[in-house]
Amino acid sequence: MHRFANPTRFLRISNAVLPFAAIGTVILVLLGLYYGLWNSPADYQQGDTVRIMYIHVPSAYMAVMVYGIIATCSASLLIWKHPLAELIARASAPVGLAFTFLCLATGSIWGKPMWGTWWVWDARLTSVLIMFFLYAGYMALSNAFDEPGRGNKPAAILALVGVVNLPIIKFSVDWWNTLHQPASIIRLDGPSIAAEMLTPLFLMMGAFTTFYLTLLALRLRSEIAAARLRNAMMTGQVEA
Amino acid sequence: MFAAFTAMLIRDMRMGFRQAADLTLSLAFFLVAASLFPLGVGPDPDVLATLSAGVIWVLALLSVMLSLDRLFQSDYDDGALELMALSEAPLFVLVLAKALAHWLTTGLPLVALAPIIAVLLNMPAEGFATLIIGLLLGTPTLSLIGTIGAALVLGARRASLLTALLVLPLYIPVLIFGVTAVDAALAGLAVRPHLLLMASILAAALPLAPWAAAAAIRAAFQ
Amino acid sequence: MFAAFTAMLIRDMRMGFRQAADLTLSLAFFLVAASLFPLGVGPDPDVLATLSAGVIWVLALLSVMLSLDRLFQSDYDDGALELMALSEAPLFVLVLAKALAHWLTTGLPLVALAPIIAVLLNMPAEGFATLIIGLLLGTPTLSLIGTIGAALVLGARRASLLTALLVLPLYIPVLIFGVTAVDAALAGLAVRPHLLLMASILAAALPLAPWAAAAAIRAAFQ
Amino acid sequence: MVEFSGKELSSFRGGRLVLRDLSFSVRGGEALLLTGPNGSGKSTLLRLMAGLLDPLTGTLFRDGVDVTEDAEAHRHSTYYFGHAEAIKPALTIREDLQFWRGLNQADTDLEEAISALGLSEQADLPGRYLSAGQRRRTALARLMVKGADLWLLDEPSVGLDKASTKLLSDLVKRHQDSGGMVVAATHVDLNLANETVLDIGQFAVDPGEALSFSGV
Amino acid sequence: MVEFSGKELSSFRGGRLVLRDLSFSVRGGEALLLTGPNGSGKSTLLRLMAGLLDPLTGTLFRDGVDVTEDAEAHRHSTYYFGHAEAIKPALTIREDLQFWRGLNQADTDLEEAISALGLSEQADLPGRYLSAGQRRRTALARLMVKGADLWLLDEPSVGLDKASTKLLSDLVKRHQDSGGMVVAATHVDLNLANETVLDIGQFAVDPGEALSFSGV
Ligand code: HEM
Ligand SMILES: Nc1ncnc2c1ncn2[C@@H]1O[C@H](COP(=O)(O)OP(=O)(O)OP(=O)(O)O)[C@@H](O)[C@H]1O
Ligand SMILES: Nc1ncnc2c1ncn2[C@@H]1O[C@H](COP(=O)(O)OP(=O)(O)OP(=O)(O)O)[C@@H](O)[C@H]1O
Ligand SMILES: [Mg+2]
Ligand SMILES: [Mg+2]
Repeated sequence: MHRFANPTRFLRISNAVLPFAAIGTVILVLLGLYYGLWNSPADYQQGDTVRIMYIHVPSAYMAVMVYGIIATCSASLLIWKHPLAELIARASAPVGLAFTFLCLATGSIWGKPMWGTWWVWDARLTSVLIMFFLYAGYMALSNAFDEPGRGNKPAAILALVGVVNLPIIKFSVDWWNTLHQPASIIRLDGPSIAAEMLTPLFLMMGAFTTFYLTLLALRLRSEIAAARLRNAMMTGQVEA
Repeated sequence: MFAAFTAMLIRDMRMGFRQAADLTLSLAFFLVAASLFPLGVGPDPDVLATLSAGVIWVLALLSVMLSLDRLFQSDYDDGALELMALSEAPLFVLVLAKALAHWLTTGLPLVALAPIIAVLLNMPAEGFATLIIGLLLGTPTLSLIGTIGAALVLGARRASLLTALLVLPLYIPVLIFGVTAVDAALAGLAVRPHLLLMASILAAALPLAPWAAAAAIRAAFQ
Repeated sequence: MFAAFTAMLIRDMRMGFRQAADLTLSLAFFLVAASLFPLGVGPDPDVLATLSAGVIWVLALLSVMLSLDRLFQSDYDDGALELMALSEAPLFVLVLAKALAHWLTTGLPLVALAPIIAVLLNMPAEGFATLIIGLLLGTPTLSLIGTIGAALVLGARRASLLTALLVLPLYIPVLIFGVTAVDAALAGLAVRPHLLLMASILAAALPLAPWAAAAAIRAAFQ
Repeated sequence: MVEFSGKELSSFRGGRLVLRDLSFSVRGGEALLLTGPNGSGKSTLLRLMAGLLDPLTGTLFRDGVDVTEDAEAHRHSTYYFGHAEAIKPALTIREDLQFWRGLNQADTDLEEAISALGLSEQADLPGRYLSAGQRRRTALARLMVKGADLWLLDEPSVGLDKASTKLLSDLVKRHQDSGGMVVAATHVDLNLANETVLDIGQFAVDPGEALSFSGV
Repeated sequence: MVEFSGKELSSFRGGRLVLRDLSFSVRGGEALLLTGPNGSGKSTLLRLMAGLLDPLTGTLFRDGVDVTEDAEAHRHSTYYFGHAEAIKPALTIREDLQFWRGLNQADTDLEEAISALGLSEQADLPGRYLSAGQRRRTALARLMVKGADLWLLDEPSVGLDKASTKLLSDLVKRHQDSGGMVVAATHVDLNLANETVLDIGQFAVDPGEALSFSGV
């Protein structure tokens, strides 16, 4: 009856992770800001606006990654009915939505000086916008039912449908000639960015990741508490 | 299997035509909404021309979306959907048939109306062919993707709004390629790549959408 | 009488909005639908500005039509409408309450969100006031006229369908005045005439629409 | 002494004549049972009585006066309980009853009505979660939140368990004792007090013959 | 000899436990009657059996094998007759039956099914014009256009007149004689052949107790 698999072990793990993640976030952010704002050159053509990159790129990566996590969890929920998958997915959604928004915001702030406009409807930007709507739809759908767990399956299906969007986001810059930067970090022939820029970039990426882990652990606590309560009552009844 | 498909198709078409209310409403929306834009933009024909493709496509999207709840809702309410899920025919096939019926009663009429609107928004004649072909390739995709949205919201609060929220983002690629194709035609550029992209989206939606919709329907009985 | 009115209002509102979260749903819906237009016609700010009024009024029409069928149909199908017609309260009053509930759940959210959308479509600030007032005057009319159409299709006989379609053109003047009013404001012309016209349409619809709808409902039971 | 009666009623439905020259009469405290095979016209007659349908020919009288003269008054003092239960998936039983009470400007005690029909546990469940019988009982509870002296019940006992059926007949009895009138269509025995049976079958136009009308 | 059985079934609905540790078994030719007060869980159990609901715990077996192993096959050989009749206002009875026959790839003679349920006169009436019993009978006629060896009937006799009720029990008898299995929920006596009664009431979680959940 692993639908009621008591997630204590998982909870213990996440509780163990929590402090490290939290502290790690603080340290990495401080380091990242230091390198990003002081200890890195201004771009030879972009000037200081390039520093937006240290927020923009990590948030973009996180937005994409978190969606990937949600999709994976959704799959395992539909196939193996794994209870934790459902919890993780639901806990991740708002965080992912926030990262996507951050990516869009920083992006358009950066776009103003670079492209002379807040927004262009090119493939990269549009596909990210779609992801933003998908996040929103996912959350709306999973809360749209009167019955507690009823929204999980539909939401999971939606998340899987939305996966087709990920490759578009990732490769849009290569498939279509867009205003947007082509991949300059994850490349077969190695990064094409000045090393001094890479350091803060990676620091910030680390910071964002640990930040996500922190939020996840916190949210899971409450989610699991609620689920536990429900399960305890149900199983209690079943055995009674 | 094929028998089931045709049975489903015939039945939905029959019902569509007999209680044509919502069917015609979505078409009426298309016309009424389109007639608003010449006003807003003012008489300048060139401005209108540049907009026409976009306006037509957006309105097509919206009016298809207007008729989505017709897909499963009533069958869900009166228990027919349960019986379908329990029938010999795979739900997948039935969803496909429903999508086809929906397209024949919604998408196709839109394609037929499009030229009228195009003239209304004085789109240059070079664009027509591409517009029509684009709609012919695009609207079936809209119906297919629509089945997912319509199935996901069964039993939900404010279903119609939710459907829109879920479906419209997924419609965006169709919209973009449809419009760019027409613009390319107007600019005298090659349209085949755009149309091929739309065709491939349709090809992808054909198996995926019914599968997802069927899964969603089963979930709705819980 | 008034008790019945409020009872009806509360009940329909309850069914419309089960909780506050549903308002954010409306927001999301309007944002998605609105963002389709720039996707379609391109990001050019000037173009969008010229379209903005039309777009917002199309959204108004859309949101009204999205929920119209739900206005009477479900109550008709499950027998609630009969009981209402047999209740102590005059049907006229109940229709009025339903129309108000419909407006509060569809029209009003749009009015509240219109400024945001207007900004996104960078409509010049001079247009805002007129847009809002226009929506405040126009969307109730749309809901009221909608009741007639929704009531006429209940019988689902051919004739009633046609008459229901005849209702749709009644929307057009409201929409046209709504759009032209904003354009006038942007062009720095007088807007009062347009708004007065809209107000008078509303004044006319307020008594007529519920009366017609009530008659249509009684006919639907035959 | 109140009375509700009808003379030479005929009804034309779905392109065919359903009832022909039917007359009836109920007095305060009496119950009129409509019986007859499926499709014989019981529901049709009840809808005529409720004023939802206009008869093709014939008239309905309240205490001798044509009801069409004051349709309002007739509606106010009539409760029609049809095949459809009008349960809203989204509304809880309590919300539903509140609504109908408001609509009928009655001031009945809801809790009383709810407990009278044994719905106390479900009172706050949305209609979506109700079982067939619970839906039916909710519809019956509405009888109590509208003070009407004429009850028109269309197969009221359908879907009810034994306890609730008993409960129903008690309800009806109480209504009769307080001088109310009842007309009920049924296929099963409802064992009400001083009931007179009216077999619709004899007024029904047998479909074979009726089909010839459908050309009309 | 076919058999359909379930072990320790429990079901969780609307935020509360409805059935607990229920087991049953039907053999070919047998009929299992589900009785119990409203809201005790009869329909829920039937929906579990049909595979429309997943049980919270427990398993269903066909001839000893878990039905979830071949859900398709189970569905194909099961007919579920619920509270909802799935009658379309716009479709005539004949069109409706044609549709369901096509869906189930059966090749039954429609006219036979139609006349067997005494619907010959209404066969070409749109569903909108059907009386309660006629709707019910149309739904029953679908039994005959799907060849299933397990029938799940939820209060099948509701709304039927005496003749049709008789007709129903004949239908069921014929099905049983040909080795079919029947599970029927009912509040009235259906007098079927070799029937065993299963009182759901005893497995139902009494709402008072159950309500404590709905908070979750
Ligand atoms: C709203 C507008 C924008 C959006 C939605 C957006 C979105 C994204 C996304 C999703 C990524 C990560 C792609 C991946 O995961 O590989 C990314 C990366 C990046 N973006 Fe943006 N972006 C926007 C504007 C800009 C602007 C204006 C610039 C600078 C001119 C910019 C420069 C970059 C760079 C340098 C990267 C890293 C490229 C890589 O190494 O993959 N972005 N952006
Ligand atoms: N809305 C309608 N429009 C047209 N004809 C109808 C309508 N409803 C019923 N009929 C026809 O009128 C006849 C009588 O229907 P009615 O519902 O009164 O029968 P009934 O006695 O209530 O049967 P049951 O016992 O099945 O409820 C039926 O033959 C039916 O075909
Ligand atoms: N769709 C649903 N969602 C949640 N709970 C439900 C649902 N349907 C029924 N219930 C609850 O489950 C319980 C059992 O319902 P069920 O319909 O099985 O009862 P039943 O035995 O069929 O009663 P009846 O004789 O009235 O049909 C009821 O108390 C009801 O509140
Ligand atoms: Mg009847
Ligand atoms: Mg039941």
